[in-house]
Amino acid sequence: MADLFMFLLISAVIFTIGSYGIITQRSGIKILMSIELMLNAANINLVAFSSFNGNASGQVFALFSIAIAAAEAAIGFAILVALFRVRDTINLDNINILRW
Amino acid sequence: MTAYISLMIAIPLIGALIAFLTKTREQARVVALVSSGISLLISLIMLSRFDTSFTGIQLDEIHSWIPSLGITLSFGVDGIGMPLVLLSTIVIPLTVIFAWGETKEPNKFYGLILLELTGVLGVFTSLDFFVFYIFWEIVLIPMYFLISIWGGPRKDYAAIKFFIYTHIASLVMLLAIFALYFNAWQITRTPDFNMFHLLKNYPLLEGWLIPNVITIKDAIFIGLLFGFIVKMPAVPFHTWLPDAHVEAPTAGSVILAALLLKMGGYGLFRVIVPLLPFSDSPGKMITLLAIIGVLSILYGTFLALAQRDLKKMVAYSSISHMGYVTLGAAALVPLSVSGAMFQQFSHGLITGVLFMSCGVIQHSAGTRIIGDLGGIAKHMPKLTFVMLAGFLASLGLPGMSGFIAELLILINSYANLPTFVILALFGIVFTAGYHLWAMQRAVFGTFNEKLGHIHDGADYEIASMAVLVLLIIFFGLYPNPVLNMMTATATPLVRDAAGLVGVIV
Amino acid sequence: MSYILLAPEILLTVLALALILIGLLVTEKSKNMIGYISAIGLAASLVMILGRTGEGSFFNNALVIDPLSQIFKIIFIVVSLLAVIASIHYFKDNRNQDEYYTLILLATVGMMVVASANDLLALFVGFELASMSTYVLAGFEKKNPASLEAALKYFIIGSLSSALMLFGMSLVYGVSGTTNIPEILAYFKTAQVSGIDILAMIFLVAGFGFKMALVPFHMWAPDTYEGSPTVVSSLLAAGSKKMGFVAAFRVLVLALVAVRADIQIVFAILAVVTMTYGNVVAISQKSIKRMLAYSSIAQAGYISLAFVVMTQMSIAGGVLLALGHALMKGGAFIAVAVVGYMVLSDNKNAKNTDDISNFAGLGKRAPITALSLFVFFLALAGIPPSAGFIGKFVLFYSVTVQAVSTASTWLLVIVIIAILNSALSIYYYARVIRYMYVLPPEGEKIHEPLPYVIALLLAVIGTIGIGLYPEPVINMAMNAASVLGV
Amino acid sequence: MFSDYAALIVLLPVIAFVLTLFLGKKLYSGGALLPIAAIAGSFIISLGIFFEIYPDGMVRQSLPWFANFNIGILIDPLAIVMLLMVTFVSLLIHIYAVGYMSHDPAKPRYFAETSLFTAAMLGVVLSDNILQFFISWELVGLCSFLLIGFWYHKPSAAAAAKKAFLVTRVGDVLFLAGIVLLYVNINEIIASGRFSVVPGNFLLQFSTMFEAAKLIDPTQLTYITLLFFGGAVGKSGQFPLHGWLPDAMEGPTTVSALIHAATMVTAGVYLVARTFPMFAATPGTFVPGVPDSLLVVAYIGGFTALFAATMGLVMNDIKRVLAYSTVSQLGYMMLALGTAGAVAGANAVGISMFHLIGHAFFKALLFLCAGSVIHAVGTNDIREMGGLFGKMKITAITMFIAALSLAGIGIPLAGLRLPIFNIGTTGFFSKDAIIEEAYAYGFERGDYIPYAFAVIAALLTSIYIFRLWFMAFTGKPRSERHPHESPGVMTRPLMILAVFALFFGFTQPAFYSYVSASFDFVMGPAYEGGGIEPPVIVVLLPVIVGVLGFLISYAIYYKRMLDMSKIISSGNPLYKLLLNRYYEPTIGANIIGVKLTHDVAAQSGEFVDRKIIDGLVIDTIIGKTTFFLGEAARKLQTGVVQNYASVTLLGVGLLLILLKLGGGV
Repeated sequence: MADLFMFLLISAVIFTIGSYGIITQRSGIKILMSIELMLNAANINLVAFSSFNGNASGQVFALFSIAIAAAEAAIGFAILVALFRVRDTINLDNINILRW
Repeated sequence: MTAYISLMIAIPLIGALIAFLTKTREQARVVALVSSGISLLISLIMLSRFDTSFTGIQLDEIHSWIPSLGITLSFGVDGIGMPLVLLSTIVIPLTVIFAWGETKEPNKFYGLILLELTGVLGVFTSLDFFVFYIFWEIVLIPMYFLISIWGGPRKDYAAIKFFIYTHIASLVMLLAIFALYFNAWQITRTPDFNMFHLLKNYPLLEGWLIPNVITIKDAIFIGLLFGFIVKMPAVPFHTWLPDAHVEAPTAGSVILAALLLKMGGYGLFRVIVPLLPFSDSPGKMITLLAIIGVLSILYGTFLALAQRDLKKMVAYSSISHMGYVTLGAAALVPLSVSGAMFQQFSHGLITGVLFMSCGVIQHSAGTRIIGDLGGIAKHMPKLTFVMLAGFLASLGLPGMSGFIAELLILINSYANLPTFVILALFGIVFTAGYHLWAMQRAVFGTFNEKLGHIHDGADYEIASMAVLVLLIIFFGLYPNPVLNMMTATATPLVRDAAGLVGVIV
Repeated sequence: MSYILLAPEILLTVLALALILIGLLVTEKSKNMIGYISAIGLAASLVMILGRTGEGSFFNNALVIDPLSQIFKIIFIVVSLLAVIASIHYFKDNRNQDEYYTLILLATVGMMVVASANDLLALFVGFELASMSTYVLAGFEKKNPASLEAALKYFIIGSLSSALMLFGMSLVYGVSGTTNIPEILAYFKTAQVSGIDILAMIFLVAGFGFKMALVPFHMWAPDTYEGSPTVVSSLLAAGSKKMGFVAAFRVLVLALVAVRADIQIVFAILAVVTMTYGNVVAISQKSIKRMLAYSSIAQAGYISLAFVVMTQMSIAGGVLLALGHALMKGGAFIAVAVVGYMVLSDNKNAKNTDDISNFAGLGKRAPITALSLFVFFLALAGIPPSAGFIGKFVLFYSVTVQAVSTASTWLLVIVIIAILNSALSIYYYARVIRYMYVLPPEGEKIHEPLPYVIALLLAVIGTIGIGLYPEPVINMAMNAASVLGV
Repeated sequence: MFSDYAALIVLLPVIAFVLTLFLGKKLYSGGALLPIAAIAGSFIISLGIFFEIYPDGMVRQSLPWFANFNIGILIDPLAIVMLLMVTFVSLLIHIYAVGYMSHDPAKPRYFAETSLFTAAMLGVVLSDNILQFFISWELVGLCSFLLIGFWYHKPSAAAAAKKAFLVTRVGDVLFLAGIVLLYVNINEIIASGRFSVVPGNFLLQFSTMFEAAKLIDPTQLTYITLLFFGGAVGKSGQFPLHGWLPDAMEGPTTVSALIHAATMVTAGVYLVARTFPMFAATPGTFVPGVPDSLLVVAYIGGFTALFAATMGLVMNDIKRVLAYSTVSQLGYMMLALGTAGAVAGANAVGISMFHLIGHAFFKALLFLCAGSVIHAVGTNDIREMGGLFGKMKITAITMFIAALSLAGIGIPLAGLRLPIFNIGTTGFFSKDAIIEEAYAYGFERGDYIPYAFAVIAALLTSIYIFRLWFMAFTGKPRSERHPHESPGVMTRPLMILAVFALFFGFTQPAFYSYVSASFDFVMGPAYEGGGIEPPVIVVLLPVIVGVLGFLISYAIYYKRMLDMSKIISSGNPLYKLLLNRYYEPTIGANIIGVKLTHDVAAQSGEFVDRKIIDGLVIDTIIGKTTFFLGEAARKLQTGVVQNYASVTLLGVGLLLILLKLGGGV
């Protein structure tokens, strides 16, 4: 029971770090990393709950989400690269031609 | 089962589509005239088939549409609808003739006019609340275009104001209709949008909408009322009208004043009067109606007196005249109600002449500002003749249809609403005042040379006005053809209301 | 259980993969045919779905075929079909067409999976499949900074929300011990409500809210819709948005059960804020695509009224409005695409082609487009007879009824705000209509490309058709709503 | 058989109106012959009917109209005498107009409108119900509007026409209110079962009204009758609604003649006479035994008689003088109805109607003479006339006869207990009777004020009318024009009228008994006379003041014994007051009409409408605010993706808080 709580605590911490990163960071790469953090926080939850609930679906879920996260990251980097080609920057503060 | 009505509604619609596709002005206006003429023909046939002594719905037809919601395409006419159908089919062809010389995008112009005809006919004949609402909304669109394409300098403001203002009103009305529908459904457990069934179940409603503030019945009543009086329009929800009229082209103004405003009055008789006795506080509601009516009469009159623009003056006179309709309806006496219905009919004819006159003057003299005109009678004798006739009719001269209506309303409302009738009488002098004052300054007196060379109205313009004038006089001398059917319908309409009086009397 | 029921999904998946291979085999020139192929494929699967009778569940009850999934799948396929047909001209002679159509098809499949997801896992997978395909589609014009920026924003906010959603799902799984939605529902029916549940629900709401573009999860929408290729915008606004709704319908029912009535308040506030914000901001937009974006935010507000009063009628209304909105908004974006084509054919390197000034005299320059846009706008404004009107009609009806029968003032206030909003929306629609029909044209009459015309006419027929004969769709929607058993 | 064609009396002129209006241009002298023929026809029919029904018959025809109203014809003694007078005088005026209007290009319009005017008046006279009466009454008003504004290109004419219509309209509204009140009351007593309309009769028929009047609540009846009288005040130019009548001189003189003699103004008196039983039925709360309504009628009439006469003294426009004289004479008729009504019952009707008809003759004559003078001299200002006697004898003599009649010169032999009948002009017979009734009233009720009014007015009358005659026809010419006698078509009518102005008076006794019998069926037979033998002085006084007036004018304006110009030029306030007509136009038109109604009421309404309802509420509060919000909310969309992310996460937080507030765990 206690260790479940520990896991949840950890995941919560990681999740918070991730969201903090998203809000504060300026570089696209760092943002992507923060998002990964948040996803993995969720994965920790899933695995922890899975063992707590004593059924495997949580872990299956985690596997899926890890795979998906990977794909997501790939797409993210692809977009960033393409953007870098045309704008020579991935600093998100400058990427605001679309607004209002 | 007859199919006159659906035919009468369908033909202008088809005509409109054809008109939109036509290339030349010739084709467009001929199509418009023919198709509206056919509707007129049909409505005359209906009139001949119409049994005046029968109080209920006649010539009715019903086609299934959306069973799951209990919506049917059901049409029919009675003493409330028939005269207005007649009015529509009379006014539209005349408007087409009057606008015979339209040169700007004629195919669209005539097409939109025909669409208006479809819309108003639908409103005046639908017996299904859903269908009624659809036509009620459809009417807005052609008018929006008539104003915003052929309109004056501030047309955008006027058009959008007209659209949004009346649209909000109809949405509020829609909410009330929802409540009625739900109520009927709870009782019968069968979905049914039939107007009369919904109204029939209204008395069975109960409970508070907002506890100790307003009951459901009253809320529904006020919701419906709001939808209608904005259309009429009644003070203080009238300000869209002057703007719309000032900017709209003449044909637009004629249709707006002669037909669209009547939709509000129609709703009053079709929906409000039957519900009134059963609302939780009929006294308050009657008083409310009466106040709105008299306020519109007097306020409209004084505002008309203040106007410099002839057309704007006429617009306010419409508000004042529609006030009589509200007053007559509020009195809940058979003859006052039928008088109010007759007021709708006659105002439709009269206001047509007035707006057409404004149009001719605008077109010929290039201005409608009363102060800039003057003495145009010298150069426009024909116009002066019909215009004077129209103005006299509008100020309620005996022998013209307006007088019959106002007399019936005043003389029969007094028993229930003495105070208000006295106030209304007070307005009559000023009504005469602004009409004559405008005539004196704009038409009579010495000719204002600054106007340069001005010519009389074209023959087709004068002709269509003359026809209206003749009708005004005819119905002023012999109102029975329409008045009888109105009275026949009005009598059972107010039977439940016997003995009701306002809070202030 | 016969997998034949899944034939449409399977067909599209196979087709999607096949297209890539075809793309490798054929020459640059003949890549244009790929568009037609995928169109035919979509049409075929649409036919299958319409012809599909019977219900069933698959993969350990992870996917179900029921009326709710049916109607939403129809929506998704129709939208993709429209988008594809329009794209045939929009992406003509683009050397990456094969990937483009593959992505569209995959996105469609993803949405369809979400529509019939009966398990959080399936839901998540479908969600991500659709999202990721659309991230790429949004940035498909990879030389165009706007398009890329749109994609980036979409991606960042999107993956953030999927993170939130996943976290929420993990919590739900944690407390209920299962990922199967009916079982979760069963658990919540009995269990005591805990803070975790609420947290979970909020995360889920945030996750779906992102797709639905509810305030405050809407921020990405205007930028993305504006920046992306117009046909893609139509897919996003009309299609993937609805994915959020179907997910919400499936899952948030239990949110309702879980935390009882409180969630209603939340949705009430979300709905009101969303519709008002959308309409008010739309008024002052110069870019029509952006205006449409805000208007679809407003529409999302209306639709989410369905969650406020969780009655069968209200959900049916929500579904109807979603269906209508798919047609109207998809069509509207396509019309904008035509305008863009028109402007570019006037002047090769014209910037922001969707500026309202380009719509001047459209009635003369591109009559069919203008007329269709006119229809879509009136429908969006809820003027009868149109799909938009039917949707709003049923939706507002359900709310009013709830307000009256439970004498709840706040519901009445909400529905009044809603009607005021829909009246307000007329203002900015009418503004464009005025440009199209009142103002004089600034160029020659153009020849409207056939694919666009077909797409537009399909949308118009759908919009008006539903307005004129709503009987079947209303029944469909009622059945769909009945599935949720509220 | 004539009575079967009674409807034609009205219809003929109406038909003539339509034909003349549309075909006039092509016909001789603008189609003048059509209306003349038509009115002649009406006259003949009326005459025929008169001989059919005399002495005690009447014609009643009636058809249902709309709702519960009817249209119908009622020809009783009261109506038939009016019919004869109207058709006859109007006929003469039309003939005269052929000459008078010969130079006017718009002749067709003129004759069409006068024809309609006559028709409307005949409609008033023939009506058998108050509604039809009112409708015709309104049409009379319309025609007066059209005819006064006949020369519409003259701003003054257009203004006068408007004023005439509006001022009478005030009266009409009161009248209408009276009808409303009557209708309601009758319905009420019907509802309460105390009264029911005789089968075949209709709700607003006079016969029904009179029967109902006996049952209606007396105070209500007073209101009703007073409202009716309000209408009469408007139409008959009684104080305070007299202002339009002098201005109505803007129309052609023939029109003035029609308005003042045959049609229009007499309608008011006729209304009171027609509904006399109702007036008589009102309770007497102020002076015992005097019905309140009649008291009001008497006082208003008496005061108007005097009030108008004072203004007649100083007017320089020949037609204005006559106009005020009309107002004053109408005052006499009202006075007669009031006072005699109080003491002699229905005889009042006879007395008043006799003066009305006599007045119609000599006033028509006066106007036509004036017209002939204006025709010749080309001005209305009597200061520019003078010395016309030699040049236009017929006009001068006939006008002098009319003046005598107006001044009521005669020898009351019978009044002096001599076994001979009185000798004198028509005016003498009719006016003396009125003054004597006023005295009788004073004698019986101890209230001599009306009598005083009457006598003083008589003096002034004689002064101003002879002033007019002397200034116009005697002395040396004060303008260098070369006037000539008018053509025969104009002078013949003058002569005919002159005959009537002189000798019509001798029909007095027969007339009284005949006309007064009109209401026997309601009020029972009226008892004879004033009930008292007035002392000799009373009998003589009217004649004495008449002669006195003549002498004064003779002295001042013929012998020039004292120079009027001094008094005038010295600008004394009294003169100013009179010349400015007691500032009635200023008060009426400027202050009430323009200042109060337009500038204050209407403009403030305009302000409320445009600035508050529209400007403030709709445009500013609703419109502007929305736009402002839009712009503001728009700026939230910064375009920086972190902010978006922050907002999203913020949203999550907010939802949490909301749910806590929402009462969750």
